[in-house]
Amino acid sequence: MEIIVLFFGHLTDITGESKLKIWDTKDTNELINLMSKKYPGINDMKYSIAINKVIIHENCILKDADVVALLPAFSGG
Amino acid sequence: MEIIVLFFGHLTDITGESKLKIWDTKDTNELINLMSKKYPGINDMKYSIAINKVIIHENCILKDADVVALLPAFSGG
Amino acid sequence: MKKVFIEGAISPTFISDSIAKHSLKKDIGAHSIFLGQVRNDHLRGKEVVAIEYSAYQEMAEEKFHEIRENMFAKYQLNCLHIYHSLGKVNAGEISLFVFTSSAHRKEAIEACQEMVEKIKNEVPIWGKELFTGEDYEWKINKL
Amino acid sequence: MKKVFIEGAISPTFISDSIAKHSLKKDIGAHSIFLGQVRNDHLRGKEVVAIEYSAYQEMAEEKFHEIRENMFAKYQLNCLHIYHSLGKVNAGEISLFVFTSSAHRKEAIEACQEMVEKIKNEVPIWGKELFTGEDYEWKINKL
Repeated sequence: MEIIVLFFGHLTDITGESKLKIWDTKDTNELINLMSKKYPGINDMKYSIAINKVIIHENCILKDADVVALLPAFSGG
Repeated sequence: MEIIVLFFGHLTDITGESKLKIWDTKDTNELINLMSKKYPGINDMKYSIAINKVIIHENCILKDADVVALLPAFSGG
Repeated sequence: MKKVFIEGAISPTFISDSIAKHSLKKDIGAHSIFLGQVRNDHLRGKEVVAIEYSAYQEMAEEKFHEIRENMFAKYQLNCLHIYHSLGKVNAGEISLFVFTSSAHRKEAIEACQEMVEKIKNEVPIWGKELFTGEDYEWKINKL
Repeated sequence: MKKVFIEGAISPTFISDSIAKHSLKKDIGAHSIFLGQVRNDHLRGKEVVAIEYSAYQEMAEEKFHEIRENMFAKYQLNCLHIYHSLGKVNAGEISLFVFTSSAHRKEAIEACQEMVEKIKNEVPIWGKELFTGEDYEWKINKL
Protein backbone atom coordinates (compact mmCIF):
# COMPACT_ATOMS: atom_id res chain seq x y z
CA MET A 1 0.00 0.00 0.00
CA GLU A 2 1.33 3.36 -1.16
CA ILE A 3 0.39 6.79 0.22
CA ILE A 4 1.36 10.14 -1.30
CA VAL A 5 2.08 12.96 1.14
CA LEU A 6 2.00 16.58 -0.03
CA PHE A 7 3.40 19.65 1.77
CA PHE A 8 2.46 23.26 1.06
CA GLY A 9 3.39 26.81 1.97
CA HIS A 10 5.50 27.30 5.07
CA LEU A 11 5.76 23.53 5.61
CA THR A 12 7.90 23.12 2.50
CA ASP A 13 10.55 25.33 4.18
CA ILE A 14 10.85 22.63 6.87
CA THR A 15 10.49 19.49 4.77
CA GLY A 16 12.59 20.78 1.87
CA GLU A 17 10.27 18.90 -0.46
CA SER A 18 6.67 19.13 -1.53
CA LYS A 19 5.86 15.49 -2.19
CA LEU A 20 6.89 12.07 -0.88
CA LYS A 21 5.69 8.49 -0.92
CA ILE A 22 5.27 6.31 2.12
CA TRP A 23 4.21 2.68 2.54
CA ASP A 24 2.17 0.63 4.97
CA THR A 25 0.77 3.39 7.14
CA LYS A 26 -2.57 2.47 8.62
CA ASP A 27 -4.02 5.85 9.56
CA THR A 28 -3.38 9.61 9.68
CA ASN A 29 -2.16 9.51 13.30
CA GLU A 30 0.55 7.05 12.31
CA LEU A 31 1.39 9.15 9.27
CA ILE A 32 1.74 12.33 11.34
CA ASN A 33 3.99 10.50 13.84
CA LEU A 34 6.21 9.40 11.01
CA MET A 35 6.39 12.92 9.57
CA SER A 36 7.13 14.42 12.98
CA LYS A 37 10.12 12.11 13.36
CA LYS A 38 11.36 12.80 9.84
CA TYR A 39 10.80 16.59 10.08
CA PRO A 40 10.77 17.60 13.77
CA GLY A 41 10.17 21.26 12.81
CA ILE A 42 6.58 20.59 11.77
CA ASN A 43 5.59 19.91 15.39
CA ASP A 44 5.77 23.67 16.03
CA MET A 45 3.44 24.45 13.15
CA LYS A 46 -0.30 24.57 12.77
CA TYR A 47 -1.72 22.79 9.76
CA SER A 48 -4.83 21.01 8.54
CA ILE A 49 -4.86 17.58 6.96
CA ALA A 50 -6.71 16.70 3.76
CA ILE A 51 -7.24 13.23 2.37
CA ASN A 52 -7.94 13.23 -1.35
CA LYS A 53 -8.66 16.98 -1.25
CA VAL A 54 -11.12 16.83 1.66
CA ILE A 55 -10.13 18.24 5.03
CA ILE A 56 -10.46 15.76 7.92
CA HIS A 57 -11.05 16.57 11.57
CA GLU A 58 -10.14 13.28 13.27
CA ASN A 59 -7.92 10.25 12.78
CA CYS A 60 -8.77 8.46 9.51
CA ILE A 61 -7.89 5.04 8.11
CA LEU A 62 -5.74 5.22 4.99
CA LYS A 63 -6.06 3.06 1.91
CA ASP A 64 -3.84 2.44 -1.08
CA ALA A 65 -3.24 5.46 -3.36
CA ASP A 66 -4.63 7.99 -0.87
CA VAL A 67 -3.19 11.49 -1.19
CA VAL A 68 -2.64 13.12 2.19
CA ALA A 69 -1.92 16.86 2.18
CA LEU A 70 -0.56 18.94 5.08
CA LEU A 71 -1.94 22.46 4.75
CA PRO A 72 -0.76 25.49 6.74
CA ALA A 73 -3.27 28.32 7.31
CA PHE A 74 -4.46 29.61 3.93
CA SER A 75 -3.34 33.06 2.84
CA GLY A 76 -4.75 33.59 -0.63
CA GLY A 77 -6.26 36.83 -1.92
CA MET B 1 -37.65 90.51 -5.29
CA GLU B 2 -37.08 87.76 -7.81
CA ILE B 3 -37.21 84.01 -7.14
CA ILE B 4 -36.14 81.29 -9.57
CA VAL B 5 -38.14 78.06 -9.52
CA LEU B 6 -36.69 74.87 -10.97
CA PHE B 7 -38.55 71.66 -11.88
CA PHE B 8 -36.98 68.26 -12.39
CA GLY B 9 -37.78 64.73 -13.51
CA HIS B 10 -41.44 63.77 -13.66
CA LEU B 11 -42.50 67.29 -12.64
CA THR B 12 -41.31 68.72 -15.95
CA ASP B 13 -43.88 66.52 -17.72
CA ILE B 14 -46.56 68.48 -15.87
CA THR B 15 -45.07 71.96 -15.93
CA GLY B 16 -43.79 71.71 -19.49
CA GLU B 17 -40.82 73.81 -18.42
CA SER B 18 -37.84 73.37 -16.14
CA LYS B 19 -37.33 76.94 -14.96
CA LEU B 20 -39.40 80.03 -14.28
CA LYS B 21 -39.14 83.32 -12.43
CA ILE B 22 -41.63 84.63 -9.92
CA TRP B 23 -41.79 87.87 -7.95
CA ASP B 24 -42.82 88.95 -4.50
CA THR B 25 -43.44 85.60 -2.88
CA LYS B 26 -42.82 85.71 0.83
CA ASP B 27 -42.28 82.04 1.68
CA THR B 28 -42.28 78.51 0.30
CA ASN B 29 -45.91 77.86 1.29
CA GLU B 30 -46.99 80.79 -0.81
CA LEU B 31 -44.76 79.63 -3.66
CA ILE B 32 -46.23 76.13 -3.60
CA ASN B 33 -49.76 77.55 -3.60
CA LEU B 34 -48.89 79.60 -6.65
CA MET B 35 -47.40 76.58 -8.43
CA SER B 36 -50.39 74.41 -7.55
CA LYS B 37 -52.72 76.90 -9.20
CA LYS B 38 -50.50 77.27 -12.27
CA TYR B 39 -49.90 73.48 -12.60
CA PRO B 40 -52.73 71.63 -10.84
CA GLY B 41 -51.15 68.28 -11.78
CA ILE B 42 -48.32 68.71 -9.28
CA ASN B 43 -50.75 68.35 -6.35
CA ASP B 44 -50.90 64.61 -7.08
CA MET B 45 -47.13 64.27 -6.93
CA LYS B 46 -44.64 63.77 -4.16
CA TYR B 47 -41.63 66.01 -4.21
CA SER B 48 -39.06 67.64 -1.91
CA ILE B 49 -38.24 71.34 -1.93
CA ALA B 50 -34.70 72.72 -1.95
CA ILE B 51 -33.72 76.35 -1.43
CA ASN B 52 -30.31 77.15 -2.88
CA LYS B 53 -29.50 73.42 -3.14
CA VAL B 54 -30.43 72.56 0.45
CA ILE B 55 -33.56 70.51 1.12
CA ILE B 56 -35.99 72.15 3.54
CA HIS B 57 -38.48 70.39 5.80
CA GLU B 58 -40.79 73.24 6.78
CA ASN B 59 -42.06 76.56 5.46
CA CYS B 60 -39.16 78.96 4.82
CA ILE B 61 -39.01 82.71 4.22
CA LEU B 62 -37.71 83.57 0.74
CA LYS B 63 -35.32 86.36 -0.13
CA ASP B 64 -34.27 87.98 -3.39
CA ALA B 65 -32.40 85.69 -5.83
CA ASP B 66 -33.28 82.48 -3.99
CA VAL B 67 -33.41 79.39 -6.18
CA VAL B 68 -36.23 77.06 -5.21
CA ALA B 69 -36.16 73.56 -6.71
CA LEU B 70 -39.01 71.04 -6.74
CA LEU B 71 -37.49 67.56 -6.67
CA PRO B 72 -39.39 64.31 -7.28
CA ALA B 73 -38.03 61.12 -5.63
CA PHE B 74 -34.47 60.56 -6.81
CA SER B 75 -33.79 57.66 -9.14
CA GLY B 76 -30.12 57.80 -10.03
CA GLY B 77 -27.81 54.81 -10.29
CA MET C 1 -14.33 69.63 -7.00
CA LYS C 2 -13.92 66.25 -8.71
CA LYS C 3 -15.82 65.65 -11.92
CA VAL C 4 -18.58 63.09 -11.37
CA PHE C 5 -20.90 63.36 -14.36
CA ILE C 6 -20.07 61.75 -17.66
CA GLU C 7 -22.06 62.33 -20.83
CA GLY C 8 -23.52 58.98 -21.94
CA ALA C 9 -22.42 55.50 -20.88
CA ILE C 10 -19.31 54.71 -18.81
CA SER C 11 -17.03 52.49 -20.89
CA PRO C 12 -15.18 49.40 -19.60
CA THR C 13 -11.97 51.04 -20.82
CA PHE C 14 -12.60 54.06 -18.62
CA ILE C 15 -12.96 51.64 -15.69
CA SER C 16 -9.74 49.75 -16.43
CA ASP C 17 -7.83 53.02 -16.88
CA SER C 18 -9.07 54.07 -13.48
CA ILE C 19 -7.98 50.73 -11.95
CA ALA C 20 -4.57 50.91 -13.64
CA LYS C 21 -3.85 54.35 -12.14
CA HIS C 22 -3.89 52.78 -8.68
CA SER C 23 -0.94 50.47 -9.31
CA LEU C 24 1.37 53.27 -8.16
CA LYS C 25 -0.42 53.45 -4.82
CA LYS C 26 1.28 50.45 -3.29
CA ASP C 27 -0.24 50.85 0.15
CA ILE C 28 -3.62 49.82 -1.26
CA GLY C 29 -4.59 46.20 -0.60
CA ALA C 30 -8.25 46.13 -1.62
CA HIS C 31 -10.47 47.76 -4.23
CA SER C 32 -14.24 47.52 -4.15
CA ILE C 33 -16.16 48.49 -7.28
CA PHE C 34 -19.86 48.84 -7.91
CA LEU C 35 -21.22 49.19 -11.43
CA GLY C 36 -24.82 50.03 -12.23
CA GLN C 37 -25.89 48.63 -15.61
CA VAL C 38 -29.09 49.63 -17.42
CA ARG C 39 -31.53 46.72 -17.36
CA ASN C 40 -33.96 45.97 -20.20
CA ASP C 41 -36.91 45.64 -17.83
CA HIS C 42 -40.24 44.68 -19.30
CA LEU C 43 -43.24 46.78 -18.26
CA ARG C 44 -46.70 46.59 -19.76
CA GLY C 45 -45.40 44.37 -22.54
CA LYS C 46 -42.76 46.89 -23.55
CA GLU C 47 -39.01 46.72 -23.14
CA VAL C 48 -36.72 49.38 -21.66
CA VAL C 49 -34.16 50.15 -24.36
CA ALA C 50 -32.36 52.98 -22.55
CA ILE C 51 -32.44 55.27 -19.55
CA GLU C 52 -32.06 59.01 -19.99
CA TYR C 53 -30.48 60.55 -16.91
CA SER C 54 -30.93 64.13 -15.81
CA ALA C 55 -29.78 65.86 -12.64
CA TYR C 56 -29.93 69.05 -10.67
CA GLN C 57 -26.28 69.18 -11.47
CA GLU C 58 -25.02 71.94 -9.14
CA MET C 59 -26.82 70.42 -6.17
CA ALA C 60 -25.76 66.88 -7.10
CA GLU C 61 -22.11 67.90 -7.31
CA GLU C 62 -22.26 69.51 -3.89
CA LYS C 63 -23.95 66.41 -2.52
CA PHE C 64 -21.35 64.08 -4.05
CA HIS C 65 -18.64 66.22 -2.51
CA GLU C 66 -20.32 66.13 0.91
CA ILE C 67 -20.81 62.34 0.78
CA ARG C 68 -17.17 61.86 -0.25
CA GLU C 69 -15.97 63.95 2.70
CA ASN C 70 -18.16 61.94 5.08
CA MET C 71 -16.84 58.67 3.70
CA PHE C 72 -13.22 59.72 4.18
CA ALA C 73 -14.04 60.75 7.75
CA LYS C 74 -15.81 57.46 8.50
CA TYR C 75 -13.59 54.93 6.71
CA GLN C 76 -9.83 54.47 6.32
CA LEU C 77 -9.84 54.99 2.56
CA ASN C 78 -6.94 55.64 0.21
CA CYS C 79 -9.18 56.61 -2.71
CA LEU C 80 -12.83 57.08 -3.55
CA HIS C 81 -14.12 57.76 -7.05
CA ILE C 82 -17.67 58.23 -8.27
CA TYR C 83 -18.86 58.57 -11.84
CA HIS C 84 -22.47 58.85 -12.97
CA SER C 85 -23.87 59.15 -16.48
CA LEU C 86 -26.00 62.00 -17.76
CA GLY C 87 -28.09 61.70 -20.92
CA LYS C 88 -28.94 58.47 -22.69
CA VAL C 89 -27.47 55.12 -21.64
CA ASN C 90 -28.60 52.02 -23.52
CA ALA C 91 -29.63 48.73 -21.88
CA GLY C 92 -26.48 46.71 -21.18
CA GLU C 93 -24.36 49.84 -20.73
CA ILE C 94 -22.97 51.17 -17.45
CA SER C 95 -24.33 54.35 -15.85
CA LEU C 96 -22.78 54.28 -12.37
CA PHE C 97 -19.20 53.52 -11.28
CA VAL C 98 -18.27 53.66 -7.60
CA PHE C 99 -14.67 52.78 -6.72
CA THR C 100 -13.21 52.62 -3.19
CA SER C 101 -9.69 51.60 -2.20
CA SER C 102 -8.20 50.82 1.17
CA ALA C 103 -5.34 48.94 2.82
CA HIS C 104 -7.76 46.21 3.93
CA ARG C 105 -10.89 44.76 2.37
CA LYS C 106 -13.42 45.52 5.11
CA GLU C 107 -13.15 49.30 4.81
CA ALA C 108 -13.19 49.33 1.01
CA ILE C 109 -16.21 47.00 0.78
CA GLU C 110 -18.30 48.76 3.43
CA ALA C 111 -17.56 52.24 2.10
CA CYS C 112 -18.45 51.21 -1.44
CA GLN C 113 -21.76 49.70 -0.37
CA GLU C 114 -22.72 52.72 1.76
CA MET C 115 -21.70 55.06 -1.04
CA VAL C 116 -24.03 53.31 -3.51
CA GLU C 117 -27.00 53.59 -1.12
CA LYS C 118 -26.32 57.26 -0.55
CA ILE C 119 -26.08 58.00 -4.27
CA LYS C 120 -29.43 56.29 -4.91
CA ASN C 121 -31.18 58.02 -2.00
CA GLU C 122 -29.58 61.40 -1.53
CA VAL C 123 -28.43 62.74 -4.88
CA PRO C 124 -30.83 64.65 -7.15
CA ILE C 125 -30.59 62.50 -10.27
CA TRP C 126 -33.53 61.11 -12.23
CA GLY C 127 -33.79 58.30 -14.72
CA LYS C 128 -36.36 58.23 -17.50
CA GLU C 129 -36.86 54.70 -18.81
CA LEU C 130 -37.29 54.83 -22.58
CA PHE C 131 -39.29 52.01 -24.11
CA THR C 132 -39.42 50.75 -27.66
CA GLY C 133 -41.50 53.34 -29.51
CA GLU C 134 -42.00 56.80 -28.04
CA ASP C 135 -43.26 55.66 -24.65
CA TYR C 136 -41.37 56.24 -21.40
CA GLU C 137 -41.73 55.99 -17.64
CA TRP C 138 -39.89 57.73 -14.84
CA LYS C 139 -37.69 55.26 -13.00
CA ILE C 140 -38.40 54.44 -9.36
CA ASN C 141 -35.51 53.22 -7.18
CA LYS C 142 -36.21 50.19 -5.04
CA LEU C 143 -34.71 49.93 -1.57
CA MET D 1 -14.81 23.52 -14.59
CA LYS D 2 -14.11 27.22 -15.01
CA LYS D 3 -10.50 28.36 -15.06
CA VAL D 4 -9.67 30.34 -11.93
CA PHE D 5 -5.89 30.50 -11.75
CA ILE D 6 -3.93 32.98 -13.81
CA GLU D 7 -0.13 32.94 -14.06
CA GLY D 8 1.16 36.23 -12.65
CA ALA D 9 -0.77 39.47 -12.12
CA ILE D 10 -4.32 40.11 -13.31
CA SER D 11 -4.25 43.05 -15.72
CA PRO D 12 -6.75 45.94 -15.75
CA THR D 13 -7.43 45.07 -19.39
CA PHE D 14 -8.45 41.56 -18.44
CA ILE D 15 -10.91 43.12 -15.98
CA SER D 16 -12.41 45.53 -18.51
CA ASP D 17 -12.75 42.74 -21.08
CA SER D 18 -14.63 40.74 -18.50
CA ILE D 19 -16.92 43.71 -17.74
CA ALA D 20 -17.51 44.39 -21.44
CA LYS D 21 -18.69 40.81 -22.06
CA HIS D 22 -21.66 41.46 -19.77
CA SER D 23 -23.16 44.22 -21.91
CA LEU D 24 -25.06 41.53 -23.84
CA LYS D 25 -26.71 40.31 -20.63
CA LYS D 26 -29.29 43.04 -20.44
CA ASP D 27 -31.13 41.61 -17.46
CA ILE D 28 -28.16 42.53 -15.24
CA GLY D 29 -28.60 45.72 -13.23
CA ALA D 30 -25.67 45.56 -10.82
CA HIS D 31 -22.08 44.36 -10.83
CA SER D 32 -19.98 44.09 -7.70
CA ILE D 33 -16.23 43.68 -8.08
CA PHE D 34 -13.53 43.02 -5.53
CA LEU D 35 -9.87 43.37 -6.42
CA GLY D 36 -7.03 42.29 -4.17
CA GLN D 37 -3.87 44.33 -4.80
CA VAL D 38 -0.42 43.40 -3.44
CA ARG D 39 0.56 45.88 -0.72
CA ASN D 40 4.14 46.99 -0.13
CA ASP D 41 3.93 46.33 3.61
CA HIS D 42 6.93 47.18 5.74
CA LEU D 43 8.12 44.50 8.17
CA ARG D 44 11.32 44.63 10.21
CA GLY D 45 12.52 47.61 8.19
CA LYS D 46 12.11 45.78 4.91
CA GLU D 47 9.58 46.32 2.16
CA VAL D 48 7.39 43.70 0.48
CA VAL D 49 8.17 43.94 -3.23
CA ALA D 50 6.03 41.02 -4.40
CA ILE D 51 3.95 38.08 -3.28
CA GLU D 52 4.56 34.65 -4.74
CA TYR D 53 1.37 32.60 -4.72
CA SER D 54 1.21 28.84 -4.65
CA ALA D 55 -1.80 26.55 -4.29
CA TYR D 56 -2.90 22.97 -3.87
CA GLN D 57 -4.35 23.50 -7.28
CA GLU D 58 -6.61 20.46 -7.73
CA MET D 59 -8.15 20.95 -4.29
CA ALA D 60 -8.47 24.73 -4.78
CA GLU D 61 -10.29 24.28 -8.08
CA GLU D 62 -12.74 21.86 -6.50
CA LYS D 63 -13.27 24.29 -3.63
CA PHE D 64 -13.84 27.23 -5.99
CA HIS D 65 -16.38 25.14 -7.85
CA GLU D 66 -18.17 24.18 -4.64
CA ILE D 67 -18.26 27.79 -3.38
CA ARG D 68 -19.60 28.96 -6.76
CA GLU D 69 -22.40 26.40 -6.62
CA ASN D 70 -23.31 27.45 -3.08
CA MET D 71 -23.38 31.11 -4.09
CA PHE D 72 -25.72 30.45 -7.01
CA ALA D 73 -27.99 28.48 -4.66
CA LYS D 74 -28.00 31.22 -2.03
CA TYR D 75 -28.15 34.39 -4.17
CA GLN D 76 -30.06 35.40 -7.30
CA LEU D 77 -26.99 35.81 -9.45
CA ASN D 78 -26.69 36.14 -13.21
CA CYS D 79 -22.93 35.64 -13.21
CA LEU D 80 -20.06 34.93 -10.86
CA HIS D 81 -16.41 34.97 -11.87
CA ILE D 82 -13.31 34.37 -9.79
CA TYR D 83 -9.69 34.77 -10.84
CA HIS D 84 -6.65 34.30 -8.63
CA SER D 85 -2.98 34.69 -9.46
CA LEU D 86 -0.35 32.00 -9.15
CA GLY D 87 3.36 32.79 -9.11
CA LYS D 88 4.86 36.21 -8.57
CA VAL D 89 2.74 39.38 -8.37
CA ASN D 90 4.52 42.67 -7.72
CA ALA D 91 3.37 45.29 -5.20
CA GLY D 92 0.73 47.47 -6.86
CA GLU D 93 -0.48 44.62 -9.09
CA ILE D 94 -3.75 42.72 -8.77
CA SER D 95 -3.85 39.10 -7.58
CA LEU D 96 -7.57 38.50 -6.93
CA PHE D 97 -10.61 39.43 -9.03
CA VAL D 98 -14.09 38.51 -7.83
CA PHE D 99 -17.00 39.61 -10.03
CA THR D 100 -20.70 39.08 -9.26
CA SER D 101 -23.67 40.27 -11.31
CA SER D 102 -27.35 40.37 -10.50
CA ALA D 103 -30.57 42.16 -11.44
CA HIS D 104 -30.42 44.19 -8.23
CA ARG D 105 -27.52 45.56 -6.21
CA LYS D 106 -28.17 43.85 -2.89
CA GLU D 107 -27.60 40.31 -4.17
CA ALA D 108 -24.51 41.21 -6.20
CA ILE D 109 -22.88 43.12 -3.33
CA GLU D 110 -23.57 40.51 -0.64
CA ALA D 111 -22.49 37.59 -2.81
CA CYS D 112 -19.24 39.33 -3.75
CA GLN D 113 -18.39 40.08 -0.14
CA GLU D 114 -19.16 36.53 1.04
CA MET D 115 -17.19 35.10 -1.87
CA VAL D 116 -14.08 37.10 -0.90
CA GLU D 117 -14.25 35.88 2.71
CA LYS D 118 -14.64 32.28 1.57
CA ILE D 119 -11.69 32.53 -0.81
CA LYS D 120 -9.46 33.89 1.96
CA ASN D 121 -10.56 31.29 4.51
CA GLU D 122 -11.43 28.11 2.65
CA VAL D 123 -9.23 27.80 -0.41
CA PRO D 124 -5.75 26.22 -0.19
CA ILE D 125 -3.68 29.10 -1.52
CA TRP D 126 -0.56 30.51 0.11
CA GLY D 127 1.25 33.78 -0.33
CA LYS D 128 4.97 34.22 0.27
CA GLU D 129 5.87 37.85 0.83
CA LEU D 130 9.15 38.60 -0.89
CA PHE D 131 11.20 41.44 0.57
CA THR D 132 13.96 43.49 -0.95
CA GLY D 133 16.99 41.18 -0.90
CA GLU D 134 16.53 37.43 -0.52
CA ASP D 135 14.38 37.55 2.59
CA TYR D 136 10.74 36.44 2.68
CA GLU D 137 7.90 35.71 5.06
CA TRP D 138 4.79 33.58 4.67
CA LYS D 139 1.73 35.79 4.49
CA ILE D 140 -0.90 35.61 7.22
CA ASN D 141 -4.49 36.62 6.38
CA LYS D 142 -6.19 38.93 8.84
CA LEU D 143 -9.88 38.49 9.57
